[in-house]
Amino acid sequence: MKRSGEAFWWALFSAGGVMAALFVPAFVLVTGFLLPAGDEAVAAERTAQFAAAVGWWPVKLALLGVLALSFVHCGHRIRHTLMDLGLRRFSGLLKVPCYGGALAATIWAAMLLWRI
Amino acid sequence: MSGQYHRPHGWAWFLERPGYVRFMVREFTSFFVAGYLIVFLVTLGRLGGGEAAFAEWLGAVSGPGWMAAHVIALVAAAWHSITWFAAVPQAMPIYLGEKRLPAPLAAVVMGYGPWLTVTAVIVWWVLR
Amino acid sequence: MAHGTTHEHDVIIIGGGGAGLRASIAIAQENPDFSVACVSKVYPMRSHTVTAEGGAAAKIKPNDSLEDHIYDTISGADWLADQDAVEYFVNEAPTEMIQLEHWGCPWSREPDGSVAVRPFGGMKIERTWFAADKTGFHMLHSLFQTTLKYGNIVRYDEHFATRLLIDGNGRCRGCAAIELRTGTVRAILGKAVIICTGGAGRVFPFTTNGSIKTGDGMSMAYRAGVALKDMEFIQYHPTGLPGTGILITEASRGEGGILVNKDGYRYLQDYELGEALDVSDPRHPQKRAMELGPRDRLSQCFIKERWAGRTIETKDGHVVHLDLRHLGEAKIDKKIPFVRELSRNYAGIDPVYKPIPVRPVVHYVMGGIDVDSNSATSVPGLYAAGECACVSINGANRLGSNSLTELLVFGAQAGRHAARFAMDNPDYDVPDLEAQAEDEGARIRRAWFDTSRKDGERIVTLRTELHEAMEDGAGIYRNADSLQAACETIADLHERYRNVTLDDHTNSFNTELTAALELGSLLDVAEAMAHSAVERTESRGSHQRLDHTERNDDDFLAHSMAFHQNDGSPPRIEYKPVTITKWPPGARTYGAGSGLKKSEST
Amino acid sequence: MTMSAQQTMTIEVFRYHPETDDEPRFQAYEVPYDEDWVVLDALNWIKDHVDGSLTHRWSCRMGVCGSCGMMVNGDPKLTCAAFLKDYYPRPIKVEPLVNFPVERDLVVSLDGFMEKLEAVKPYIIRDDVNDTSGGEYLQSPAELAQYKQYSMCINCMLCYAACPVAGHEDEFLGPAALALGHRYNKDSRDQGQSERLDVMLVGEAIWGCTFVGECTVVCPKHVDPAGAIQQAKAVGAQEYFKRFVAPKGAGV
Repeated sequence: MKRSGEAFWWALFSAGGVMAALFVPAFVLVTGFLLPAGDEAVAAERTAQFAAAVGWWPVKLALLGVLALSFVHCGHRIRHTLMDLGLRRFSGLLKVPCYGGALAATIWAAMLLWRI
Repeated sequence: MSGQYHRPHGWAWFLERPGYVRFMVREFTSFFVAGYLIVFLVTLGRLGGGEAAFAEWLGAVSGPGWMAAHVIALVAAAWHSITWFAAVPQAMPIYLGEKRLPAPLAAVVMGYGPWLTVTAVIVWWVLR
Repeated sequence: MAHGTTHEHDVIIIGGGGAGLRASIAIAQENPDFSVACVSKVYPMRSHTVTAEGGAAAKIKPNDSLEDHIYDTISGADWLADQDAVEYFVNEAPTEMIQLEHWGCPWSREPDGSVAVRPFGGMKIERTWFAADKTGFHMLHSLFQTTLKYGNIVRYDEHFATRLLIDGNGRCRGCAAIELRTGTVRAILGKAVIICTGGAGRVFPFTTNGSIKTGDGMSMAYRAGVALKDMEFIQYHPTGLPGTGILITEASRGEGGILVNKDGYRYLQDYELGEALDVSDPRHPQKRAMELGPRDRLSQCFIKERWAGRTIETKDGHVVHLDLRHLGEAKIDKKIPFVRELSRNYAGIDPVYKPIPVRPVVHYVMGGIDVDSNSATSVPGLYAAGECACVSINGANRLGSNSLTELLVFGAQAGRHAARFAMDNPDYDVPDLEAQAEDEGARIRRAWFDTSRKDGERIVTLRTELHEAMEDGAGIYRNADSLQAACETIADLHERYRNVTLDDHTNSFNTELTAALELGSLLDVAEAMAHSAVERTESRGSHQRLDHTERNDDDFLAHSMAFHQNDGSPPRIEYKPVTITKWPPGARTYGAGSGLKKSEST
Repeated sequence: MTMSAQQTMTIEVFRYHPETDDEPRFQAYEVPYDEDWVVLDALNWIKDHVDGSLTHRWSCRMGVCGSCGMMVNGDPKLTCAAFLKDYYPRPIKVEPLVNFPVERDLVVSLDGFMEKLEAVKPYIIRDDVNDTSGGEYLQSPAELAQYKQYSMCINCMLCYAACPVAGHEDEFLGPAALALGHRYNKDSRDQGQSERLDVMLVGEAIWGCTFVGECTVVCPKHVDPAGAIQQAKAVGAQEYFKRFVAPKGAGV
């Protein structure tokens, strides 16, 4: 039997797990709480700050990497959770929405970052 | 005469042990993290759409519904981080000679420490 | 019992412990065309080798010598060991141990990467290889996992062998065995047979031995006409946990643990075992002295302390204390972690903070199936190795950490010789052997599945009475009366054994049936033990007679040989001279400066 | 002490006989309560004194032979290490290990496990393994420490009973077998990693594991199979990407 290609997805899953663990809580804090909070002046100042940061191309690239890996991480984990929940028979089929979704989200993210 | 007995597997196996429930909770963080990241993409999109679009978006986000959603996202994301880094010493043992770095210490060095630092730096950057 | 299909191989090994597995590999390796059957009543990794803790002896370090290992073994055996066999054993030991190292055994190591050794009781120099304090476990699993490499080793797991099959020319050609899953009696045939079924500690109530150690192989050989040799020599290990009999390894004393009585006094110094050096003295623990005296002596000292009223009374009987506290937590966790785990779980004692209560416990049967140094029995084609066999290298008292090495050396030896026999004697008559196996199935069915028989006795009743008889009659100290009483009880139990009835008359996994068959083995072995002990009117090693307290080399520098009598009468006991080559019998002294080679002989 | 004065407790035992039963049932026994007793002692007492047909495996009764694993109140346990006093006075329910076919009563089939164990090639692989002439292979204490923990497995199979993947996915080699495969991969004396990975990295053999982690929780010998499996996956991933850096056939 041939070694499975799962190693590839697992590696991305792991890297994505690290990325999501390191960054996502901070992202939630920023976009969910810090930016919307406060009066207009504060919000404007923080928005400018945020826009400046995200607009800088090294940050864009890094952000794209974090997002791409995190999406694969989620896709992989969702796929395996669904398998553990009884969809084991469809393990191959599940790759399409799970990894395909991660790929689509990554392309979307690239387009959005490009526009900033 | 019926030979070996095979016990049936219930679909609700994940309720059978507390550890399984914890496992499922951990795995389900990925649904919330994925959901949040889509919202994050929307946020980036609005940012790309100009100041007015972004301000409007922020206005919407500060509403109670979105606020609640972000609280849930924060809890899920933090739980992902906590469980992920707790497992790192198992998956990546560090040996100093014949001694293995104790798991709690390894988790702090390789996980919780960097995580809290990254979070603090990002928050500081926005707040400063 | 349904009659099963016949299975044919080249060599049949009964028993899947250390010796059986080593023999399997020896054959599989040297005769790749041979098919080796390993028949075992449990899965190999459940075999009792798994519980051995402290280590296995072999000369490996430059400060040690083969000569010293030989001398320690022979003097430890109180000169009842055959010296040619001991020499062979000691010479082969290093190679066998290195081989096992190559097969993956995780030996504890020195900083330079060489294997580490520790001292054991009765040794002039430290030579015990160890894998922390789970040496037997690691050895067994390394051997078992290595057998998985060989496609020509066919395992018959959970097959309970009940009878040896002997062809018309008197050669052993296989066994009848119950496949536990189905209850089918199978004929497993081969050109030679090796018995590696381990010891029989379960003859006694208080033992380190697991439930499987019921002497089945000894009994099978005994009933096939092979003598059981030196069966009166039963080793009590001085440090078992009260209640359960779980072993606290001798390595705990090798690492510096001390034994104290109820006054906190190191009582061994009162029994010619040397000087009680302070535990902080760099010379502690001294080899061949005090706590590193031989097992028989230490167990006897316990009884004398008990007679003197200086032991500690607990609800599980009298104990003394094994004190490890001065070793410190780090050393205990590194060198003897299993001791800590066992003490905590089964005695509720953490040896880092409290001394462990211990008492002598039946541990090892020095005697066994009579074999020569080629591991061959008197029945052509039948070999034996391991605790079930008596070569003899263990004599009247086995040196701690020789038994694991013995499994390897004589397991391999038996394998090679059985394979040679198989090559030289290839032909046998299948239908005749099949008929014997069929017969055996019918015998078992008649004896145990007769549902018309009601209100017989329970297995446990007889087993308990056997235990009492052996403990009272054939314990650490015996005399003519106690042993005679044991012989009579055993004879009576043999009678009543026919009257035992089972609750379970079904085929699949009938462990009540196997327990009944095991009880039969125990009775056979106990009979040989008690009768051999009555006849040996001297004290030597582990056989201590209160009515004959001295060693008597004139009459008893000889192996006892118990032969089974088919008419139900007591075994016939004969004697075979001990082979003495270079080490004439001497005084067995321990303590400082003891064991100084041949010069000390009386 | 008379039986009536003796404290007792109830043991409910899973009973199934392949010759007569289609479905299992539970049978309750009153056993004497002794605070030193383990569940195995109670089972042995029942077999000796009450019902000789009760069927279970055991041997060493000191937690190292791995025979007596059963479900005790739903938890996979070595019954020789599960003390009655930790349950008394509530009843104890004893069942065979889950995720295994039941042969009879508390006895499960090891066939699948043995095949999986054999599959991972749990032995030293190198050319000179049977040549002892050069003395022992050197291995530093630090090298020993790399795999020692994973060599402690007693094959009691509690980890399979705790693993939902082992229960649902036949291809999955399972915690103990994978940990042992990893144990040999990490052994400095071994040269067989590639052969083993050819088995471990196939299909769901290792990838079925979703790191539930309960194998490690129930392991009586602290082997941490869950950790071993994640490490083995990481090795597998490294090897996967190495192929692109140094493709096969591109030199040694």
